[in-house]
Amino acid sequence: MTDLLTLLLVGTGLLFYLAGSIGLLRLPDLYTRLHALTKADNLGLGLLVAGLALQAENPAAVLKLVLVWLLVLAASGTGAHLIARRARRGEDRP
Amino acid sequence: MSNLLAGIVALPLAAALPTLVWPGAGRPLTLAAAGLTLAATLLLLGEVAAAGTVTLVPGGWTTGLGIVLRADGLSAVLLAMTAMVALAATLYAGRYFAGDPAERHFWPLWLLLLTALNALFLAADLFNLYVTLELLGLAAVALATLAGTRAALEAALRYLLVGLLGSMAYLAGVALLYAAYGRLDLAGVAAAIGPEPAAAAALALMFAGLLLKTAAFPLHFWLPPAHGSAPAPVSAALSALVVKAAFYLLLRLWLDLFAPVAGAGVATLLGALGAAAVLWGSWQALRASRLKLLAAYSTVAQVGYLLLFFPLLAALPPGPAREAAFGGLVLLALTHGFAKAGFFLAAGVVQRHAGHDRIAELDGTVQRLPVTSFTLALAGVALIGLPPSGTFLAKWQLLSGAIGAGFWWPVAVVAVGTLLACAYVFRLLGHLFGNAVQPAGRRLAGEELPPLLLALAAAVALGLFAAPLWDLLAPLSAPGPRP
Amino acid sequence: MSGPPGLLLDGLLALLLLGLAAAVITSREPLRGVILFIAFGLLLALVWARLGAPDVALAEAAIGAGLSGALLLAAARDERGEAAQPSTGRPGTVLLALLAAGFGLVLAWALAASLPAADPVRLAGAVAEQLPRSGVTNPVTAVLLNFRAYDTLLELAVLLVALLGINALGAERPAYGPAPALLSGLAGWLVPLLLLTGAYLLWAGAHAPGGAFQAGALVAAAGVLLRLAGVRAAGLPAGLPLRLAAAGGVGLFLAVGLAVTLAGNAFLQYPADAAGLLILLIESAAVAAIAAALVIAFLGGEPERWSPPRDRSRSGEA
Amino acid sequence: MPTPQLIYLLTGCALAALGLFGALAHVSLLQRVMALNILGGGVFLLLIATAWNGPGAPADPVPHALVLTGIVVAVSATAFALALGRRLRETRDE
Repeated sequence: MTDLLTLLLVGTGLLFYLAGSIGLLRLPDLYTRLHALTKADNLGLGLLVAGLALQAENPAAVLKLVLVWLLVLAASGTGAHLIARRARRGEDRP
Repeated sequence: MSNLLAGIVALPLAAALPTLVWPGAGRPLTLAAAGLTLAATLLLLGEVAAAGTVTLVPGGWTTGLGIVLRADGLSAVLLAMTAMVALAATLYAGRYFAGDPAERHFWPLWLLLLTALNALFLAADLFNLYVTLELLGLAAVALATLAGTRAALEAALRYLLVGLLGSMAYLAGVALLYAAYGRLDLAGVAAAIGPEPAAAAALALMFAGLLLKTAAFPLHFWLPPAHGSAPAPVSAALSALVVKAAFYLLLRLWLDLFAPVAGAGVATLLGALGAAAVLWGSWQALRASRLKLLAAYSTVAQVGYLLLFFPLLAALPPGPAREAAFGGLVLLALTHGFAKAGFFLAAGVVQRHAGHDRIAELDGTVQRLPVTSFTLALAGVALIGLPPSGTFLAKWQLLSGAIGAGFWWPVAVVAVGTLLACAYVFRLLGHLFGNAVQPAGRRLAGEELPPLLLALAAAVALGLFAAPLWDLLAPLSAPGPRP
Repeated sequence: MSGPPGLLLDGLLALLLLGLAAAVITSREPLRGVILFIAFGLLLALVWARLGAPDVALAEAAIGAGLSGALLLAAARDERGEAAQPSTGRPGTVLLALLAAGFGLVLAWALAASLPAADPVRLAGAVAEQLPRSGVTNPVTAVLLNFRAYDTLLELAVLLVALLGINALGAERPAYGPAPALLSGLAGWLVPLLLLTGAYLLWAGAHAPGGAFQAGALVAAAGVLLRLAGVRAAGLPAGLPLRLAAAGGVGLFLAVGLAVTLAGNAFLQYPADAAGLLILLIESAAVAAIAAALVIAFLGGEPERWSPPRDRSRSGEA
Repeated sequence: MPTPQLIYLLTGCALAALGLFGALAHVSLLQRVMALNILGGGVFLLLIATAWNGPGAPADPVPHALVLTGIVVAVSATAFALALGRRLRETRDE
């Protein structure tokens, strides 16, 4: 049962990754690409982490997985913000 | 076990730290460290003369697991030469850098360069040798940048990249040897090595890397600009010591490690490169317009002479003839170390006095700088190989060995190279001792003595008192693993 | 994990590595090349983990990809606006390609001939045998800080030479402008976390993957982050403490190595019962030195704080 | 020889060759430095792949330690080369 749930969560997570990657390659401009990348990746990674947490041997491992996810959330959010900001400023300049 | 070996590495390394923490104390600390290092290397020379070889495994582990430090006659004499040249250059540098903002950077880097040289001459572990090569390469380049001119920085960058490439080729060879034989200590690998692909490939890669670092023709292109544009004491160390360290490693690996794989073909190839280097380097030195460039090209030629010994050694069976030739090779390396260091330091005096080092405009320098002009003449005698210099004895051994073994081409190369060396040295002396009157330049009292002592050592002392060298080196000339 | 799925992963990793390496080398745009290079380093870290080398994986991710990446990005930023020089099509390119291919083939030929017959134990047997006497239980730390400690001492000296060389080249880069609030905020809680993780890696190195170099790289990363967030000093102390920290890695190592000789031991031969403690002590000083060197490398020149004017006049140089 | 080892050994050889080519063929310092790092990565891969003894079995720790040392040496050289390049550019501009 747990295995099936893991499979489902990880599978869905991978789908989000796939969508994010396709978005990165196919979307027309920087902002929409960023949107695809960060949103899909954060959700995808969250699903992966949830799936793997079900397989963890002890609570400490679950905690580590969640920490990984939180760190990635903070870093990719900030990164995306900085990239977008930089790009905006670049546009403002004539 | 002798902790003296560790002490020889630890002394300059330990002194480097306070010179970087308290920059004002650089000069006295470095002088003290250089003097103590010389004392330690002389002590080691005595121990080696008595015991043959001295070893140490830091950490006290078994050979193989731990890193082996090992000194025999070859490493001991090179260490002693390094310490003497370093002490003279340190004395000189104290005056040279006085008041220069680069001074506070010079001392710690200089001591780290000496650390690297000592560590390299003592290392008997393939990977430890890689670390010492990198330490040496980075320290040498960092010192070369201290001149601060655009030409110096460009040459230093190329020197750095070439050095890194050479180290990487060497490291690739180490990886192959560890994969094949499962050891890193020289003796352990030497005991296991045979005429196999892994050994042959490692030989090719490591020799290619080291030839690049030795500036063997045609891989010498980086040397003249780097040595010619660095500050004088640094140029002296680069030409006299750093190039010699890479050559030492080449010789060490050829004798101790790769004897079963390195056939006559390898030795002939090295000899051919040497012959080309002698001719090309001497010719370029003759055409050089600047004094320091002349010295740098002369180094390319002198490395060529060292390489010329390889086919001779390969052809001679173990015995007195081979021992004589091997002693000649080491004597040539030592003499060139002293002579070239003296030459570069004297060139630095001339350059700072006149404000330039264009040979054609140095007419009559002797009237303003009699001691330094004499020093350049003495060092020139040693570079040409006139008696009683050590080079004379060394070339004599090379020639008599070559004639005895029926090798005629090295004889021809030595003859032409010596004529060319005469030409470039006397061309320089013709200008220095000319009749024109030089304008009075900067006073440089105290800077003239260290180069004079170095040149005297090369041109007189080494030629007259070299006999014990052969006793010290005799057991080493035979190829094969060492205990 | 072995068998077909494992092999698929290995093959994919290998192809990606090669593709990225080729892209880095052929890239015409500096910034693009650097980003690809960072990706290359991260993949290489995965390969190390896959080959059972977690210590190396950590170091590669933190140093090889992370800090090298930061250094290269800063350098690419300096170079912005310069015309990319054409790299291929120069005379001799074919010759160089042949030389490089020959190099690769020689390596492959030598390994193919030697590995099947080689004893796969190599030095691992000796390490396993002496591990209980090393003072630590992580064999990689035992090799680095005990069996081959002399290598590590000289390696710290290499790092010191790089630092001194960088200092000698000139002053640090101009500082970055004020950072967006979000980045400062992130730095505010990420820096303590990095320091904490660094301390953990230092401690854990004795028995698990980790150690001084990984820890030092994380502490340096905290410094880099501070600098990016607009903190000019990048967390470095000023004056004497900074110089002491830079020299302390080699200094303490050397002091311990020499002190044990007074008891009649060989250089760096720690007394068996104190080995663990001494290694931790040496590693702690090394962390500070590594972090200082790497942060200064990121600044790209001598930091203003290296010798503040007050300090400089005292040491007697005008 | 186990297949993963074979794959990674071959990759190491190829990376070393690619790195050597890049280091020699390029004029730009940045790319030369990266190429030298790739060359180093290839050599490190040979060492680590040699040390591998199959999944689950403990690997030979000595090459791991050597590569750790190598990584630190590489970053030292990279940092110094880049600083030298920066100084050289400043001298050109003057």
